[in-house]
Amino acid sequence: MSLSSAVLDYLQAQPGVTFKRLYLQPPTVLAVLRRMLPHLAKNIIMAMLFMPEPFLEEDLLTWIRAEARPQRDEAMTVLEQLHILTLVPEPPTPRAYRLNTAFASSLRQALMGGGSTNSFGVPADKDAPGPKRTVEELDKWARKQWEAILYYMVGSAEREYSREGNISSGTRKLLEMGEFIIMRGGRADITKGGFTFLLQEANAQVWTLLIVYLENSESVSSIHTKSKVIENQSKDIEQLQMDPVEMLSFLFMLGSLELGQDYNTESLTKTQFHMLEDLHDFGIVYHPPDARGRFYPTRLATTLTSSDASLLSNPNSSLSMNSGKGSIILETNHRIYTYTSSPLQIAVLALFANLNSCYPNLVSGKLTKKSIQRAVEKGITADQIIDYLRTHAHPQMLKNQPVLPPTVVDQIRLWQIEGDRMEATPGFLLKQFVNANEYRETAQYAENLGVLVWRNDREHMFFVTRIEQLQQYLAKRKTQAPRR
Amino acid sequence: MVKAVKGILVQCDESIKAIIEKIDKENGNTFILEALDDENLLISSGKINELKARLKSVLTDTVKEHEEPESNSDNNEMR
Amino acid sequence: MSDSDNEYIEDHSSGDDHNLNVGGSGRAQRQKGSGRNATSKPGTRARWERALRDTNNEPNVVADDSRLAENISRRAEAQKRARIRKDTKPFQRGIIRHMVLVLDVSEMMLEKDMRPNRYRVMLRYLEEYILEFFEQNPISQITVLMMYDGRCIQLSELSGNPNDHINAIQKLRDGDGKDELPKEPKGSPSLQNALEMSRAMLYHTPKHGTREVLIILGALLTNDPGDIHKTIASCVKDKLRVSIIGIFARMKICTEIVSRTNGGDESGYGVATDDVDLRDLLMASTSPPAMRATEQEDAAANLLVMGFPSRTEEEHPSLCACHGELTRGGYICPRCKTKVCSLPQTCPSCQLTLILSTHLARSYHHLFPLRNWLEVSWDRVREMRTTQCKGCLKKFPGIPTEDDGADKMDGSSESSRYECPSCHHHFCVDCDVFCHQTLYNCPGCQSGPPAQVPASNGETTGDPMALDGAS
Amino acid sequence: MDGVDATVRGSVRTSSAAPPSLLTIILDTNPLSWSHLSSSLPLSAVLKTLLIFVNAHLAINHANQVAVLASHVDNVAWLYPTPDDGDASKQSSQTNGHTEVADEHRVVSNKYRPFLTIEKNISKNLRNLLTSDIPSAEALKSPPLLAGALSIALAYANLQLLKADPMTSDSASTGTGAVGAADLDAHTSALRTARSGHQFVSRILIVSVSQADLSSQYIGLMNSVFAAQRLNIPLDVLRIGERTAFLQQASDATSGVYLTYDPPNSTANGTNGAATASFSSATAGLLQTLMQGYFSDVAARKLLVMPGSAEVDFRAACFCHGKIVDLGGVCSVCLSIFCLPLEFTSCPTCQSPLRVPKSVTTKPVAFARRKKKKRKIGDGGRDSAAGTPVPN
Repeated sequence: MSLSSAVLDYLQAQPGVTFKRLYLQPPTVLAVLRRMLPHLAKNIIMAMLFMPEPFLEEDLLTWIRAEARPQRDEAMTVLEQLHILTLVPEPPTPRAYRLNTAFASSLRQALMGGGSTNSFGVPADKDAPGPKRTVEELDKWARKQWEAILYYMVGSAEREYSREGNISSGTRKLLEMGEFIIMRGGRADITKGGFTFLLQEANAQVWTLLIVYLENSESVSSIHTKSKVIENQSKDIEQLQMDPVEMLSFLFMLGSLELGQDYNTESLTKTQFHMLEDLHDFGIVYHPPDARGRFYPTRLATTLTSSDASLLSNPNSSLSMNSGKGSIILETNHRIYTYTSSPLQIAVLALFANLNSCYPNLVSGKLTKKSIQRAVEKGITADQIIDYLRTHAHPQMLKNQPVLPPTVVDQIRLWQIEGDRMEATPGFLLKQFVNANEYRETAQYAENLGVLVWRNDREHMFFVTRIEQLQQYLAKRKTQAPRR
Repeated sequence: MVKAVKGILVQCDESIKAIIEKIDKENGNTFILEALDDENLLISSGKINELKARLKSVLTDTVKEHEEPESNSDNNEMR
Repeated sequence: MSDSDNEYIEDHSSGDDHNLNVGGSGRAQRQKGSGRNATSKPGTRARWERALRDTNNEPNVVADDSRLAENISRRAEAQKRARIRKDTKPFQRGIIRHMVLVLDVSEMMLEKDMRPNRYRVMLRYLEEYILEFFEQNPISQITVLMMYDGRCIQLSELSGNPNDHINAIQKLRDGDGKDELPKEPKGSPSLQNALEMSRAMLYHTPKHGTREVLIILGALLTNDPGDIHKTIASCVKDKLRVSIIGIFARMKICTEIVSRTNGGDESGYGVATDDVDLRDLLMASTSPPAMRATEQEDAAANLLVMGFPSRTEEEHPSLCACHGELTRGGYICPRCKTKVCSLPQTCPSCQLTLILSTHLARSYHHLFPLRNWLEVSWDRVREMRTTQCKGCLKKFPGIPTEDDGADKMDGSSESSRYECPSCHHHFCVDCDVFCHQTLYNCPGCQSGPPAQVPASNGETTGDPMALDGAS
Repeated sequence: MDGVDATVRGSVRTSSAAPPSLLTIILDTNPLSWSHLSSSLPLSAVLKTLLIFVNAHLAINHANQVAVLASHVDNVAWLYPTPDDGDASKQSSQTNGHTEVADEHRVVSNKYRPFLTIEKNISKNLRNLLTSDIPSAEALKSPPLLAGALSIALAYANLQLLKADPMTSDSASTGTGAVGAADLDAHTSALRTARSGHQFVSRILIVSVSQADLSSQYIGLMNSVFAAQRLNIPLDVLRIGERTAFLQQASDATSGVYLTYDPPNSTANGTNGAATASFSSATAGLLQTLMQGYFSDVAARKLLVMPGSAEVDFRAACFCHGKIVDLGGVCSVCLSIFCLPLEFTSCPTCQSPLRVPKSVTTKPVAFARRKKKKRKIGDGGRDSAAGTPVPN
């Protein structure tokens, strides 16, 4: 979940104009549809896509079952936040929903074909010079580059794995800016965010890094060029303004490209061409040094817009970054066995487990109170550990329901909260409601949104994690109130 | 008019709440914005880490934990 | 309708007594189809002995590692197929069944050799059994009795509604709040009482249906008030067919009951050695039993008149004739236009049996079973040149360049292909299992003419189906 | 310490992560039926619409899959995925595909590649199918091989289901004795699919146009329906033209969607939105029907009110004439359904002599009087020849 919500958060923070421009590109629309929307929202969009008239709110409400109210609210909220759906509240006619026109026409274009936007990438000429790269080569490249980044981060925690030098200074700066590492006296130290990052799935990691990249696009570009200046001796890139819309469109386009096919760089804008270098460093694309006019998307790129479920169910499509993905066996006696020889995965495991023996293809260890609390002190949460164990569970473990032994899961949580006798949730307290009705309905709305943490019905106050939608809701309430 | 207060909701049991209140009192009432009920407090946003650290030190001082041998008594101790 | 469904070509030499496997361990044939040919005296060998023999006779050959994976997958295939290899001769079967289910609720059921104990295990499987029974026999009826403390007590009335029986069993398990039902098994069972009561229950059932008794017996004794042999004789007279599922050991009297009420056939007496076995034995009895020649004469086919009502919806609620409740929709009896709210049932007004045609259709696969598919040799593959499964398009392994003399494994095909004897299409093992256990259709027979041996020159046109021979 | 809650550990993913889903489309390709429709709704337009529908299905989830089957006049053909032609032609098609890609350089850059591949495959295979053999006029009148197409579609769906479920595929490879084998039991397979419902879902859409009645395939069809029910696969039916009782029963039994679509005359009102201007109104209507009525998969259907009417025609076909009956005789041995009055003395299916209740064959006066009373309850004037089947 963390990944799509990361992208979602980023997108939601964008102004409406950005959306308008983003939605002009069919691949972007396709990616947004596929990656960021709840299942119900996808169905709503498809039902409305070829509807000649706006969808009456009343019809929409009858179409969705009453029991599915929470899902409906979730879907509608996301759709409105991404500016895909707008309510048309013309007073004489009944209220109706309308799809964003740019979104709709791009999606129709994506489904039906046509147009001449070259938005799905222009394949390079077959006769272009230079050797072709096979899928295996690309996989190798992607893995090498990406693991270098991970090694760098793990290495900063565990000295013996330290392998600096493999990654470019731009990437290093980026990691620092994303607060995954902190430079202390020339030494990189991994942060809490860094641990979170490490324990994510590969696809989530890529997105997390890319979001940081997008957020810091201006500064990144300058940093990167500074490091490049020496090599390229070109000054004009320095003035380049990275346009986030173009960057996003490019990323989404990468997600719709075909693995093993080389694409022409001619149709790319300046920003996008420039991004190619950075993405090359991450291992997301391969830009052959001997053929600058072409690039290959790697598996990291082509799976950008696939969801976690698909990666799980289709092992061929996912690039298993840690060569021993799906190799952990956890027993009820807290012993842990992992079939792996990857130093990276061993290093990650060592973050929270007490490893005691290592064989050519197997490490074994134990989760102990000490090891877990050590991890907690570093800023790793119990949930992250549990998630990591679950996503990397051995196929034999997947047969169990639940996958991990519940006793161990509970114990990990207990160990975490042991030192920590309180639970802190940042957010907002809402109080002083005008009347009981207002309180009740607003609280109900917050609960449906899933932001409600605590409520006190007697005192008429409640606590929420996020407030933006509630503000809108309250504002809407106020305008509607006189009419009622 | 509805009022929204930005802060951090702290959910804990009553004994911990008492300790937090004590810490708050000793530090010039800078932590707690509002005591919501017996198990919930609203803490001002920037103070949570400091509060956690102080709470921990109070707890380690007061609660004597019984040492366990690391090897084979992993989960019995906590229950 | 295609030929594999309704025609049967006699291809066994063993003749008509084919399904009556005489001998002790009863359902060995069903359990281990492969063991049937191998053992010299199939039934008499006890299960544990057989297992011992199997391990002893296994020659200690140093395996070629390269073929290990292949052998494992071959073995998996054989295991899958072992479960479907049942007789596909279309016997006349008793589709309309009247079944008395007798449970042992004696103190022997408290034995803990199954976890948590035999009684709980039995109750757990029974719910599943009842659902499956009505799934397979939608127009049949069940009543549940229990043998408790020497007595025989009725738990549910003879009815065709699975929920009645499941509720009764749940009550038995959880208690009904009152003290009418025992909480724990107690005393000893009485087979005589159970048989007498079953006889009474089935006395009024029509002749065209079967009269069956299924006893689950955990105890190794029966505590009877009178001469059980007399009861057996009257059961035979009333044409009851008794099957018994014992737990862990056989009893002479049970063999006698089963054998006499089933015309000398003892295969209805099965003994479960563990809980999986118990479940298998229970589930085996959900298939309708084959009719015997003698019964057939008596139970000449009756023509039953049935109504196939359509579902309607009304704007205003009206009373249904069956429960007297207000409903907005229901089924209208085609003869008298009475509205009922669920099917199947008898029209409360004109007594017509109302049923969905789909209920009848559920039983068709018992009557028109799908013939077993044959293992395909490499020679046959060279002839047909099939490359993928007709059903699911799974790729078959290619033809080996030379005969590598792979070990033959009983029950699986060396080429991983299975051929339907009617349409000659080739299928993978998953489709084989699926078609015989769930679908009961042959996708090949249903979808066009049978496969032909492709033209020998090997030139194919652009037609993608050409090699499948379907065009 | 009460932060640990048993409910937390069960929830692996949030609800928004929908399971991958397989959409199988069975297209009735009887040329005769389509030629009747050619003025209002030609096959090519329907195909185009279906392709958009397929693309939309693929668009919403990276892992979604599609299979398309044609139930043709005398065979069932795969439209997608394309079956192998054996080694020689497979190679040629591969190289073929490559050159084509190079040729259609410009098209490729404007269309998502997976969409393009599927579209090409489907139209190529359909073209091959329609041009390869011209069936006889008699064959054209025969019903489409729906039972066969359904059987194949279910076999395919079953395989995908097995693939998606790590538990079964694993137990198959290790083969762990009795317990593993017990898992493969038919009943547990049904339970298993119910349980693994959140991992992979599947549905089948039947686009039916032919008028010919399906009663000759009754058993095959019904077996397929029950198999679909067990696998938890809804059978959606889009009927173009008149209603058919069996398809409606099929979709009702599997809780699928059954809708009839009547193509409006091509001269009808021009309600086309701007987007669908290139379509005739018939296709636009069809597209909207597909997108709203049939788009949701099993996961989404739990949240939506699906279209369909509660009125279902449950009448059966008699085995003797293929007539649709609502009141019929049933052989107690083989459950064959016959229309009344009966024309034979022994069951034509199982050859057992049929003992017909007297009330069916003759009209006893005494019974008739009693009947009269009952008629007051019903609406009266119906055929009173059929008597009550009194058991014993």
